[in-house]
Amino acid sequence: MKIKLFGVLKTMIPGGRDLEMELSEERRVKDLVYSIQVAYPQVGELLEQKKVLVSVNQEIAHWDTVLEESDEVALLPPFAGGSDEAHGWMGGR
Amino acid sequence: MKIKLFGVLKTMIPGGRDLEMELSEERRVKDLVYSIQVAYPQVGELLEQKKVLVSVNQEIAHWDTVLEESDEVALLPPFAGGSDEAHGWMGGR
Amino acid sequence: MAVELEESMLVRVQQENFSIDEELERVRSRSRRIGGIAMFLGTARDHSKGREVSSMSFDHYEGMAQKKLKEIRERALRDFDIIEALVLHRYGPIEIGENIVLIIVGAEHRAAAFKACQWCIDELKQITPIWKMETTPEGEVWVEEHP
Amino acid sequence: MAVELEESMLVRVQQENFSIDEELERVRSRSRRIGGIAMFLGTARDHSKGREVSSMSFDHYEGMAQKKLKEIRERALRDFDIIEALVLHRYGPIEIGENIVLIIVGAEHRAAAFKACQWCIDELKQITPIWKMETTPEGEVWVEEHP
Repeated sequence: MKIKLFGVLKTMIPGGRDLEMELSEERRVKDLVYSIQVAYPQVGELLEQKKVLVSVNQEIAHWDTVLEESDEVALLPPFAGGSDEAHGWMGGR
Repeated sequence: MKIKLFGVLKTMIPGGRDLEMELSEERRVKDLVYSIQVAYPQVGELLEQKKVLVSVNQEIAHWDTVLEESDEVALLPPFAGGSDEAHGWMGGR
Repeated sequence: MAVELEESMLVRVQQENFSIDEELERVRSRSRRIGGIAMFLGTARDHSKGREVSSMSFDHYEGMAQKKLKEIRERALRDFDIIEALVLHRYGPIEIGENIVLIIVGAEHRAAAFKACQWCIDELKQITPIWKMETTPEGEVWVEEHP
Repeated sequence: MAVELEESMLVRVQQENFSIDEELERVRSRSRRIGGIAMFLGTARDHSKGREVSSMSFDHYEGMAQKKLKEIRERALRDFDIIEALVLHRYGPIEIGENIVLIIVGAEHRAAAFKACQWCIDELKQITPIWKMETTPEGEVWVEEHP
């Protein structure tokens, strides 16, 4: 299953724009998160801390959301639209 | 002494833009107001109710402000700059 | 001299219409520290308190009106954490839909810009000697602000 | 069809710069009842949290970003006493001083216009999948909003 990456995550995962993950038997978001934790511990940590959220079909997902092969899944670092009052984020805070 | 008129006052006093008043011995704003009350009772009423204010040299004056011949004096109805939230005023409310 | 000229353009009472992009440029060109710009534009509505309005006209006290708008800009610059402010009001006849008044406030952050912008228009209505006459089906009516 | 097209212009994520006068026209042309228009324009500042910034670039989630901006407009129209709202955000590389984000809200009265405008930009920062990378003397830094 293809997982879209944005912002700082593109620089944290070798390869860039997308992440290819095998969808396990257990098809919930938390299972996907577990697989990511194994493969990319640094990203897994951010997911654990809810500093990176998972979206399914362009809506923020819960960890119990069930995934289908056809779902559009993405990992979203903290948003920073607009202009003012933002601060630097190295991905590790 | 010439007194500038604005807004609705231009239509309430025959003649239009300015009012010519004799400055009495007593040279305070309240004496001027008294003279206006005698000559134009309708405007005098509005001054009494503070619905019309007196300005001297482009600042709102107190009734005890002392007037000089050279002062710039004006009668100011309620302001209504901008666009929204205004309501009709017939000068008599 | 150039600075004074520039500043005089930031506070104006004029008959002509204005372009928001042009006025905005005056504010934003003052500093590269500006990150948030709050604006208020007042336009001529086609009705007022249930009455239809077909057109309107503004009377102003030449000299005192400019002086009060200048005071508003200076107090805004002093009392809020902002970088620049522009205050502009038209006078004379104005058609429905046209621009009447413009406030632009530039700040580093948006909260201060919004606060100052709203303060400026509230204060303008309180202290600026400008009067509005609306043409309605019942004739010409001078209006006043709500208390 | 024409109405849909018009509405799609009121919520956009685009790379190109925009003219405030043009965007304003889209809002004001919707109703002659509009008397107060509140706007917010976010521009690219030359520093951020004490760091110098020489340029910036925005990444966005195509599709979801548009969807969230659409939600913001619709909720603003539902929850505030306003007539129209426009929400626009740029992506890609942006030079210092350039426009980033624009909110325009038209209402009969200014209080509702200001409230809705401020709500829109606050909400945009909360829920819209857009990310900012700043180029600083220490290199490229991804930024996040204050909590």
